[in-house]
Amino acid sequence: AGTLDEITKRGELRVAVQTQGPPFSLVGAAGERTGSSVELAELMAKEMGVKITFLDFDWDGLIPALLSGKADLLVADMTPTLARAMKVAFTKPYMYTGSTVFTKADSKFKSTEDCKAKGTKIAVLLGATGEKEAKTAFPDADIKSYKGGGPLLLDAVNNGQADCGVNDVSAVKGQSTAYPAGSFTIMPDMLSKEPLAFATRYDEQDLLTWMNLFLDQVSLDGRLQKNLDYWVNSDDWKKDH
Amino acid sequence: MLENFSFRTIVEYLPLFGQGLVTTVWLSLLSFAGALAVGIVLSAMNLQRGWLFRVPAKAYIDAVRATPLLAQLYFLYFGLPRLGIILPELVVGILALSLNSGAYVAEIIRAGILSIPRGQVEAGVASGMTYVQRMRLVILPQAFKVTIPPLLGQAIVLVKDSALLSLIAVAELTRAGQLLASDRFMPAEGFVTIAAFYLLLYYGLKGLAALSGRWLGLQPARSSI
Amino acid sequence: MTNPSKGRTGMIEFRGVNKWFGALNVLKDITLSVEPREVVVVCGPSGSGKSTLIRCINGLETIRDGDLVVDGQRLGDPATNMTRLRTEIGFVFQSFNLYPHKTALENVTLAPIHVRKIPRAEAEKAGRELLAKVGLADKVNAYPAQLSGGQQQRVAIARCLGMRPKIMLFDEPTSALDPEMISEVLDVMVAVAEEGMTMMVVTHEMGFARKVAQRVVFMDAGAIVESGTPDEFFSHPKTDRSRAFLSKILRH
Amino acid sequence: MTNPSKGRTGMIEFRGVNKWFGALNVLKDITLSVEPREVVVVCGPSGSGKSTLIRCINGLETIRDGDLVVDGQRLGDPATNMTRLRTEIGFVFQSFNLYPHKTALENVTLAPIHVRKIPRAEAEKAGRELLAKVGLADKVNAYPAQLSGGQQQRVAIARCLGMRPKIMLFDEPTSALDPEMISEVLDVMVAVAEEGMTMMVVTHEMGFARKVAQRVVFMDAGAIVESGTPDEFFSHPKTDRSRAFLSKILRH
Amino acid sequence: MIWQQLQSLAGSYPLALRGLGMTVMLSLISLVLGTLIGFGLGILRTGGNRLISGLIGAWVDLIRGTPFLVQIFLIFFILPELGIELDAFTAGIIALTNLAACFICEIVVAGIRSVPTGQVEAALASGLSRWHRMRQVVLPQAMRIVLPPLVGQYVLLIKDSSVVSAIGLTDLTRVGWLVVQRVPNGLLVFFLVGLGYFIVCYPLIMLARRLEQRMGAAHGEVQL
Ligand SMILES: Nc1ncnc2c1ncn2[C@@H]1O[C@H](COP(=O)(O)OP(=O)(O)OP(=O)(O)O)[C@@H](O)[C@H]1O
Ligand SMILES: Nc1ncnc2c1ncn2[C@@H]1O[C@H](COP(=O)(O)OP(=O)(O)OP(=O)(O)O)[C@@H](O)[C@H]1O
Ligand SMILES: [Mg+2]
Ligand SMILES: [Mg+2]
Repeated sequence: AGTLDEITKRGELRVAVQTQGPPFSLVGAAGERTGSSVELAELMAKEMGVKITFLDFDWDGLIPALLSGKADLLVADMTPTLARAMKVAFTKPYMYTGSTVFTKADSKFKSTEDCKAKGTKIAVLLGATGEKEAKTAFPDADIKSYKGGGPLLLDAVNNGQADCGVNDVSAVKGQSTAYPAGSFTIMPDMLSKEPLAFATRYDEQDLLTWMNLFLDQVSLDGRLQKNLDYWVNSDDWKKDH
Repeated sequence: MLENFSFRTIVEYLPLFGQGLVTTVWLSLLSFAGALAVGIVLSAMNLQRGWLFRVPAKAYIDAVRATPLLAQLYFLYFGLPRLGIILPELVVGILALSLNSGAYVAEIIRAGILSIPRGQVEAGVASGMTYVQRMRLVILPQAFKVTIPPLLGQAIVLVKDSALLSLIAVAELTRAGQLLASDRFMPAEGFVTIAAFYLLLYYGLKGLAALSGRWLGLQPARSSI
Repeated sequence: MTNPSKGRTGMIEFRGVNKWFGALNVLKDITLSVEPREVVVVCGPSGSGKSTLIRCINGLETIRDGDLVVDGQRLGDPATNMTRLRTEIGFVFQSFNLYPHKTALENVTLAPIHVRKIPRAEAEKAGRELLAKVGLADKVNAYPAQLSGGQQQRVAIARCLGMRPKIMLFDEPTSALDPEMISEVLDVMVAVAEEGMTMMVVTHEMGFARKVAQRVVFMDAGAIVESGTPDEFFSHPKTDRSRAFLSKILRH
Repeated sequence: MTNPSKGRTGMIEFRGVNKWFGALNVLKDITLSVEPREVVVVCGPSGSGKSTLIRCINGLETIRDGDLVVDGQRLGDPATNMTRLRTEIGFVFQSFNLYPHKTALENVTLAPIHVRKIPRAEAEKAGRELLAKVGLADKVNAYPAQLSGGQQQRVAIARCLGMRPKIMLFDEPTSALDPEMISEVLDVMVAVAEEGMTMMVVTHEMGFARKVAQRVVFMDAGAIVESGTPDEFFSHPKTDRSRAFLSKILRH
Repeated sequence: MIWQQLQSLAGSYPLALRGLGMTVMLSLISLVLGTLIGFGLGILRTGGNRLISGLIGAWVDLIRGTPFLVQIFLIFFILPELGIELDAFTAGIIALTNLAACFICEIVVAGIRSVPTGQVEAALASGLSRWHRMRQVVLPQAMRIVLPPLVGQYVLLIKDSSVVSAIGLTDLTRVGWLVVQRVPNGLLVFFLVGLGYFIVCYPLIMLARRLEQRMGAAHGEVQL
């Protein structure tokens, strides 16, 4: 019996999420779990006709949860690198984003070039692809890896503990809304263009096939675009959450 | 996760773990030195008769003991910049560990001093020593002996606590494991390796405690009842 | 070694001294004068206040009312420098209280070096002589834990003598000792007495009292009940309480 | 109270017993027999092995070679139930070792209730009687810390008697006591001896030895050097070592 | 801005309460179980059996010497590979109980060893069995030494319980992490988290100090 049979029998889709912050995965004011990825996962469960259970881990627990079979799939704003794909099976990308540089609005670092100066303190997220990219893009800089999610990067830059931050552009945009408008300068140029994808195990080929089909379907019928427009490409979600 | 356990990858990451280990060791050493300094000052304040020094010292010790190191770390890390003090992460980390462990060290020192028999104090008094002389010549040398083992116990705690500094971007031992977990998605390899290194440090410190006990001529514990 | 003091008054003068522990009146209206070079033995039942009495003399306990004048200085008087005064008074404890982290010699020289500010070399020379005097020339570098009880107590006596005190106080110096070690300590005490030291000794060793004491003081329930020469006291105790006490300690 | 045992052999029989602490031979070839109802006093200098000797009898120390037979049972024999045997042997310690968290009565009844399985009410009745016998009828509910040393040691003796032992061992029962309290404890011990208990007593109280002991055993450096009636031993000690020892403890 | 953040924080109080509840629940259950097991281990460890005592010693060392995070991972993620499937709460309880038991074992051992030899000998001499020696004589006296550090250890364990958030339990610390996503003010959020722990832990610290003073007074603590 395949994973899909199991899910049907169980009547429950178990999804591991990491609550990295808006817009992909967050906990709303009333404690409700929501975000772009979260809603997509909910949509998946609806299409499967089962109920959904979110397993909320921090970064340390996310991969073990998937690998140990505690979760069927993993929904986070995760970049499918080739190294990672040696261990888990990624779906096809459902959106493209990329890392960007941001600074405090009144900072003396005005452009990505400025940040290449020797000794610039650059905040990145531990384990995120931005960490790797910052290392290549700013070889002379002082890279600082933080744990605990994108908002803490903004906080570090805002407090002056770092000169610039490097993170996924959608995350930066989504998360900077918690600050007064114009607190940060987000550089227009991207360090990289990266896909985002969901992950599952290689022994769950049936589920992987189904998820890929799901992504095809929702992009064809516009539901994916609607989700992204609401969460990623605008601030609309702020009104409701 | 275990069936594909990859020793090869661990070996590949070993230099990184090595660096992390070195960082953990020296930042623990510095923090412990700091903790001793903080602890000595606090216990001196705590042993005063007057409330002026004793009360603040007690309050500080209680506050530190009753709250998690994580909260203390962030309190310093996010709080200091609001006062316009921007320090490198490592410094903040060492400061946080020193201030945290210092409270526990203070309690250990106080207990050590109070464990010295009353007769020792009286012998000092009777031969006309001043308070400072008594402390320096009679009480502290003896208290030192009894505090060494619990102090090394606190050092073990401190080494493990230093893992928390990975949160504020200090590249110590734990972080090396996390890197392995996130780059290669090999959490088992990452964390088991970390555990092995911490265990190594633990046995090192424990051995030191046993040795110091023997050097200082402390009685080995009775083995059975 | 001694330094007989200023004329008229006694070396130690209790005048109507009272002391309380909470509600307990442990010293009741004590009046007692000890002359220079006099040896006074204090005895009495347990809890009668003997230790408290001699601990007041060097200020290990403080008194509530009455006067206590030691070597011409009134205790409790702001003009009296207690730390100074204590250097003139040696105190030997029942439980020795040697510093366990110091050798015999270091125990003896610690206070002379740090309190009397005597140069180390000189203090050590004097210390060795004192240890030889109490029969421990070969134990100079031994730690207290390596010494028998009797040896420890002799080091403790040497430690006091090292300060060249005018007065020596002993609080049951032999009662924590094995019987065969008692005499070696008493012998040293007899020698110190014979050199003319002013001494107050709490003890039940009646042989010692007969041999060197000029006076025996019997205490009960915080008061001095009887006081006299050893002969008088042992042969003709005047009160029922002292008779009862003597019968108990001399019977076995 | 006693229960004279099986015929020929002594109640306690040491035959060629040796004991080592590491390289130290603390008991050297000890041969000694104690008859039922006999009272034996053991004396000797500190460190001579007196405590070790009597601690072997109830198995607080184990012996390396030789035979030790107590009440007909050979120690170290797998057939011997040590816990059972110990209930037949009372042991009184120098430092009393009362249970500080139990009252005098609870100290006395603990073992009878839990070991002898005597009903609580009955054990308490017997306990009160025993405490009355040692003169502490009014201290039944006092905790050890509220009792003087002499009182504590009397409770400790009552605690042993509560088990109705065949043998009582005493390890310097009075040497941690103030002088005036010694006689109250010795009086109780004399009473126990006079009821016909088999006793081995390590003590330096020579008055007690003269009064109740049938035999005095003198130990030195782990060996029994001399053994005889009290009169013989005190008046005509045979060896130099015993003479030297007696002169020290009897002098003061 | 602070005002706006405070408002936003106020909205999260049900989440915070749930987190606090989780922390208290986890701690309470595992401390009770850990105390029982810890006493058992401590008693066995001081017993005569060298093998058992050695095994317990090695286990305690292993647990004390490795990060708690790793222990919790092994229990939650690796045990399933041996066929032992646990939900996060149970796994958290097991991991914390084990940790508590190991630390408490050490405290109990120290307490038992602090009881004067004479007490044990007195009990031996009157023929009390090992169980009665422990129950009636040794443990009641060891408690004086055990209690203050035991309560102190509780405080440390309550704080250690925050590590369970790694396996997906939403305890007080985890709530802090979640809230800081929306209200990116680390200082404020973790100050409040610290306050939450303080409310739970401070009474215990006071209790430990009171116990220590009571025991100290009984021993005649001195002024210098
Ligand atoms: N620090 C104290 N606090 C309260 N009471 C005390 C203190 N020290 C002594 N006492 C009490 O004061 C009384 C006298 O004590 P002290 O030690 O002077 O007697 P003592 O004659 O030396 O007895 P012993 O022969 O037992 O040494 C006793 O009742 C004792 O309990
Ligand atoms: N547990 C032990 N380990 C090593 N040596 C010991 C131990 N107990 C006693 N000894 C040594 O054995 C010797 C005999 O000791 P024991 O206590 O039997 O002497 P004792 O005659 O009772 O002396 P005391 O009069 O001082 O009580 C001493 O040299 C002592 O140091
Ligand atoms: Mg006294
Ligand atoms: Mg002995």
